[in-house]
Amino acid sequence: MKGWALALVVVVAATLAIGVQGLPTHDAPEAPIHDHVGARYVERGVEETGMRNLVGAVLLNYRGFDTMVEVVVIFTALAAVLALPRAGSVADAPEALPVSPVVLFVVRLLAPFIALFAIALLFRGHVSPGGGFQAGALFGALFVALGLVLGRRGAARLVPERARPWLQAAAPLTFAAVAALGWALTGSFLGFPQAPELHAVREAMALALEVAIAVGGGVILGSLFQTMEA
Amino acid sequence: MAPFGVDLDYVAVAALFCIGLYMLVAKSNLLKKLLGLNVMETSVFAFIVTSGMVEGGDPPLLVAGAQPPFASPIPQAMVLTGIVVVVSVTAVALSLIVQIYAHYGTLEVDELKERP
Amino acid sequence: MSVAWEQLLPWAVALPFVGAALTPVLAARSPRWTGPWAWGVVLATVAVTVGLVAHVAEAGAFTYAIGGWSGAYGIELRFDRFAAWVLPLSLLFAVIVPFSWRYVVVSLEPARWGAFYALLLLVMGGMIGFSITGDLFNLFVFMEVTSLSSYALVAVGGRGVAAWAALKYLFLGAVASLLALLGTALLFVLTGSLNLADVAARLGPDVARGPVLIAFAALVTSFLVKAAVFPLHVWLPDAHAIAPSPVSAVLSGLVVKTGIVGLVRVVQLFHAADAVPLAGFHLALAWLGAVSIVMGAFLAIFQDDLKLMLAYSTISNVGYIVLGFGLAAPYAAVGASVHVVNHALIKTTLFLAAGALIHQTGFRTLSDLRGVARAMPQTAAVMAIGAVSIVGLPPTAGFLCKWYIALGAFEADRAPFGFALVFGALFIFVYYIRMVNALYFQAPVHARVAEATEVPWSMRAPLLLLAASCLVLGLLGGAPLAFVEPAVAGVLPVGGP
Amino acid sequence: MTLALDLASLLLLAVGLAFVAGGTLGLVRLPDLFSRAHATGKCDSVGASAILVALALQGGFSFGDLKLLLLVALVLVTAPTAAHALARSAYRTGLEPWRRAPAAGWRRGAERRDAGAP
Amino acid sequence: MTDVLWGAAIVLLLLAFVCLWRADRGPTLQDRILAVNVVGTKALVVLVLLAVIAGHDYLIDVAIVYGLLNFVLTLAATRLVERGRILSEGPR
Amino acid sequence: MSDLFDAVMLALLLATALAVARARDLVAAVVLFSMYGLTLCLVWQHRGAPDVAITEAAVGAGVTTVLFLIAVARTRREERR
Amino acid sequence: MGVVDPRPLLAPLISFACAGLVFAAGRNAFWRRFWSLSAAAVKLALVLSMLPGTLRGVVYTFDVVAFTPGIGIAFRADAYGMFFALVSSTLWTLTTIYAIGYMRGEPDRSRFFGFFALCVSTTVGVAFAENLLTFFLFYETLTICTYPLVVHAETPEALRAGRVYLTYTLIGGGFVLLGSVMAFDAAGTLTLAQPGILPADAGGATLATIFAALIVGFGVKAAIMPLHGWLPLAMVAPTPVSALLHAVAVVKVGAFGVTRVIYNVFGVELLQDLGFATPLAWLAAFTILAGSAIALTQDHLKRRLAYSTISQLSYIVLGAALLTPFAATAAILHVAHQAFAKITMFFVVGAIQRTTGKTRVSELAGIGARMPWSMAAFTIAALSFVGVPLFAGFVTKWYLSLGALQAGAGVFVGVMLVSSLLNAAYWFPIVHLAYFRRADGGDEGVHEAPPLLLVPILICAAYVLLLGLTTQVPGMPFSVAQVAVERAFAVPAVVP
Repeated sequence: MKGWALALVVVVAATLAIGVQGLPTHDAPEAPIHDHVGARYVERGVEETGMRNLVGAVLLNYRGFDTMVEVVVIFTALAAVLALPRAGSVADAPEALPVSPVVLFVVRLLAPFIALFAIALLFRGHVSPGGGFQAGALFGALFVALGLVLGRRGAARLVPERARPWLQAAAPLTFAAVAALGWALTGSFLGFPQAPELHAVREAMALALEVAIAVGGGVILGSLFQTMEA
Repeated sequence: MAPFGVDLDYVAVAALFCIGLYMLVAKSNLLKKLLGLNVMETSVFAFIVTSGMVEGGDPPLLVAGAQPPFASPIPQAMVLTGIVVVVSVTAVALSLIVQIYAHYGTLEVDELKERP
Repeated sequence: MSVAWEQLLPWAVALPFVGAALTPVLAARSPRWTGPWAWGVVLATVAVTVGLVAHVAEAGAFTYAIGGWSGAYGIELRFDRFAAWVLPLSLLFAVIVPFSWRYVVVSLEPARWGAFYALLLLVMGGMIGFSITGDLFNLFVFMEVTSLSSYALVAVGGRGVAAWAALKYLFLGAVASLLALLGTALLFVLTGSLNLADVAARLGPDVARGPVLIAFAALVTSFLVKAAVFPLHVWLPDAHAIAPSPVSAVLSGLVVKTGIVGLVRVVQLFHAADAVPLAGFHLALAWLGAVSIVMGAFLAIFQDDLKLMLAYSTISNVGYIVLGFGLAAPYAAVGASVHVVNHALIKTTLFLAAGALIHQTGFRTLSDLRGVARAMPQTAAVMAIGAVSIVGLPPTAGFLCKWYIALGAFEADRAPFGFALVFGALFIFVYYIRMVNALYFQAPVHARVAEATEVPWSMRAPLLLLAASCLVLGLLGGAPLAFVEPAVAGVLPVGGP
Repeated sequence: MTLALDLASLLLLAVGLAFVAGGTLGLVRLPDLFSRAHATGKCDSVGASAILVALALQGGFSFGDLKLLLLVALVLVTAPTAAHALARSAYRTGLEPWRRAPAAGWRRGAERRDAGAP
Repeated sequence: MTDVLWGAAIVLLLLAFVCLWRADRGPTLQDRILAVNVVGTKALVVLVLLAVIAGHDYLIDVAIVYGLLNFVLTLAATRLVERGRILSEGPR
Repeated sequence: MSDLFDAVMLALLLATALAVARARDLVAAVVLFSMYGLTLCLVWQHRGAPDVAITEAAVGAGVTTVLFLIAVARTRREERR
Repeated sequence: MGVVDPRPLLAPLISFACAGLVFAAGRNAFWRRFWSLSAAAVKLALVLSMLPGTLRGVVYTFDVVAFTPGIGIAFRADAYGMFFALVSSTLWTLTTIYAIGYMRGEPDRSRFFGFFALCVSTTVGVAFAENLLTFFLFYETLTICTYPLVVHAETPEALRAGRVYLTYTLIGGGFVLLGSVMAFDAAGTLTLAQPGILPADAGGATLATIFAALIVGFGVKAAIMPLHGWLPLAMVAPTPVSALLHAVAVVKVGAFGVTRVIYNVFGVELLQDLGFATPLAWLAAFTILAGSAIALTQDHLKRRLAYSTISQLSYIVLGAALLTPFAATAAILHVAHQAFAKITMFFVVGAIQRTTGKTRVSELAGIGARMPWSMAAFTIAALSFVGVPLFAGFVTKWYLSLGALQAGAGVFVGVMLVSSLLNAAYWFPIVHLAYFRRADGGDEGVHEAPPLLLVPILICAAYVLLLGLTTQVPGMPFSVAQVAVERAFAVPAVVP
């Protein structure tokens, strides 16, 4: 088996090495990456989308459809994990080793800070790096940290049982709502209004998406940890 | 950065791709294979972001003090989406692996092939 | 009124996704209504696609800029006659979902109903999105949605064994998607844009040859794996045989076709850009198709498990489609495009019928299912009609496509492929006759088979509807053929490679 | 005034690097986990904070300094805790701390380690 | 001045190599986790160095996230090694 | 100087990837993978992509590693020693 | 001139619908019989209603659907199509009556009658096919519908016969598909309306392949040696099935196909230049003689009939292959003559088997006394086959010989004579045994065939006589053949 693998890797390496020869170096400003679509986003990005963080602008505005499908992908992952049969409850090892008090104290100290920082990342997403996914992932990490402290059932209580399916579906639903709103306002699906007087609406729509992605992503990640661990 | 005719970054990316591929194909443990898959996928993302980078350029954030040339925002948006895709696929793969272990009691491919 | 339909294009994708997102919410509240809810969402999507297809039939291919950013500056959806396959796709879902109600109630715990139907809707949405998008990266992401939900759907039924088959499918599928992403990235580096039309326009002769070839090879290999063409088909048999029957119908009939749609999009892209020697590629594709036909049929002959046999025959029928496109002749392309749809119809009929038989008798292999026709006449009749149509005998849907592909073979004066195609079909006939003989003309071995009762109406109605459409499409197959004709010019270099 | 600040930050930077190097050396050379955790926990947190403070002293931007100080606090809290948690879990799961063999004289680290230290 | 910072960053990376050696060789699991944690703090400092060199102070957020994650990961890994489960049963 | 830094960083990345490949024991592989993920965050930062760096750290390394750890907990129990 | 008229489409369509209703009738005997009979009657009525028009030279066409330019499903009731439809619909009515009597008490009758009706409706479809695609569509449907009838008994040898039957016919189908596809590629159209659509400059090799593919494809069903293997095996099916399918429907569709290829796909002039027809003629001649010779050796009654069919069919192929007007007339006529004579014999054999259980020639001693009417019909049919004047068979052999002379190939007249002698050699012993030998006891309870079986036998025998005598009377099959020859083959009218 090992021989085959090496042979395959060598072949792939060779093709990549030969193939890569003609690639235009990325540094040159006139390289196609920088002068075509990228250049336009850089020049007119801020005024067209109202976001200084161009990556956020591309993610939500120019290529918003990608992110909508992206959010559906992560929802699919959750639906997939939930659809699979339960793999039998794992015998719980005895609680011989409680979490050390020092760790408990530090985690309790840090937990609010993580939450706060995640929210900061979220709301400053259009000015500095950050945004929906990152905040969602931080909420996931927070869930794990709290899991150490509050225990599995404790952490589960963070997300109320009845609201859980709604929260899990928050991101795709919000996207559809914002898309419908955009359609109503600008006549095209997921269209953000350009008119100066509607800038506030545009910010609100973008923020709604960011929050939805963060909350949706965070809850989905939490549920994933929960389902996998159970 | 092309000391000997070929971008060092692209060579590193190709090397990473090959390491990941080797792990996916050669390792007999399913978890190791999955790690290999993740390494492969991140290597492609490395290629995408590197292709959008400008030597010494600022990140695409037009705040005060940022001056051109900027790194292109599109590859970064692609990679952001890609990373989330990779995580989703890994989550599903891991839950499948847990199922397989619960049924077969092993994660080694050769042992799996013997059992029905 | 016609303008309104154009606006609905993104909703053809958004509807199933929103429906899928809401399914778990509904399932938590009242599990019993999850099935009908999923069906409702599917029917709504059918309505939208009907409007879209009517519009494209009347006004030809049209594009829709998402968010108002047209051309390469945003994501553009493109609905051409080839993408019109989303209508039969949704119609088939409208038949498969009610069929799976019974299966879900019997074999899944209520907690998982919501997730199962959500996955079905996601697969549908993913495929529709995949077929109508005009953006390379968007293509990749939609393919991920489709594949991810397919991996899970394979593993929903069984225990560890199904998970192992699903994992094999996942590994190969993930590598294929990665190759597609690599191809997209290379094309992006070379042209600076992700829009299919724009990339084709900018892939001029001055672009470096090496990376273009690698991008082309990566994209083509990726879609060949997804379409399960012969050398890259290893993941398909186990996955489709172990999956529950409604899921195997979806996988074998529809998900495999996304690979073909992807292949066509790539050929369209590189054909417009003529940056790659397409002649050699078309011949190679034709050879691949021919080999798939023979090997798929050959492997199927030795299978006793009913669903495994049907899975192998999928490989062989995909071979037909790939051969059709490989011949690069207008008639062959028309035949192949229509065969995409009617193999989906036929394979769904066969898998659902097989599912009904297995569901009632509990046996999976042909030797156990002997003589089931007496106990379940209608399901066996559907099975027989399915068998006849997959071999491509006249009164059924399969015949006309094979006729056109054979014609294409001679039109592109590649006679040997014509012969291979016609007598390849006879290969397929061997194992389908074995099936019909087993069901009809052999005495039942097990008591449970002899006294099996007919399936309830929620399963029988879809079966009879499918069998009828197999026959009707055969006789009045004109509509799809005539519909696809103008689109073919765009797909392939007209008049030979 | 700026010269003094630059000199101070350079000095701090060097001190910080020295501490970090010391921690790494400890990680490599020390015989068992507990001593390593002990070394890195201390040296790294001090070294890292020193470097961070050095950077804060650099140019005059103020808002960034706040973040840097926040980061220093973060490092000072997390690094030792991590080391503690690791050492505790190792001890509680039965890892024997290394003891010097009473009679044996000083031997080069490698032989002693192979001789039986975990 | 930036050359000094680059130098510091490179030194830190080389130290990280050494830690990687320990992570690879480390007899016990906890050694590996420790080595990874140590590399984490070094990388955090390098991140800050890069931020200072580039001159944008929003880049420090990356370092903060990095620090938090590194800590949580180390705790989770320790928990797993210790008790075979990550999310504990909770206080009695 | 920045090119040298780039070279060393990439070398570290490759070395970590090799370490993950070489790792005999599963938890070690997963832990090393988390180090690989975090080093990658460094790479993104140097490439002028802070957004991606944060995501890679949080999602790529954070979530993926925890998922792997949970999976290891559920399967290779005796791998703990 | 073409008249657009839905009747050519309605004929097959209605009988398909009735076949569906027969299936739906299920266990209910009355409805099953009612729908079978009504299907036959409706079809016969429709075909007859078009007869006067055809005699005046009117051609009824109806285009159902056109897929892409030049390819589609369309119907065209020209004279030759009408002739064949007439024969098959009359016989279908008679056989249904016979089958109702014969199948009393057999299991799975609804399946039997359903597929029975399906098969015969496809023969009408074949008769009225306007182009090769429609022709091929019904040609293959026929294969599928006959398979369940062949394996009706569900015994192991029935299954084996079914498998052999399917292998032959589907491979044949494959060849027809290839031939028609290549023909379209060369000609650009598939229509069977003109006397020959293939361009002469289409390259010798392609034309040869097309000819070979189509002739082999149709030859399988026309049971030309060496493609005849399946026919004797298929005798295992119940007698009405063997009677209708293997004496009339299935084999005639093959022969009909061969003639369509020769006269409408290639055309007489092209074939004369290319010279492909002569080898076919020799092959047909060989089949005639070999078929008759093997028939001599067969003791099993049904096998003897099978081999006799194989040789008789080649008369039609020979007639077509000679490419002369007389031979063409003979070929068309023989479709009817052979059908009526052979079906009479099958009915009689069925009746004998049903009443006395005897299936071997040697056991037929003294049967004439017991079943006088049946044996009389059998004798009439035998005389017709031998070619005794005043009987149908003679007319065919007479025109065939004239055609052979016209084509300057006298040797085939010799073949006619030898085959007549051979026919006599294997039919007359049966007649002799039946009438001039005492039954050596053991068959007291035997009596004449029940009315349901006897009536169709007598009607067929009467037809055989009628065909023989009324060559000149207008409105009879002979005149339809005349029109067919003039219209379909654009050959100067034949003055007898």
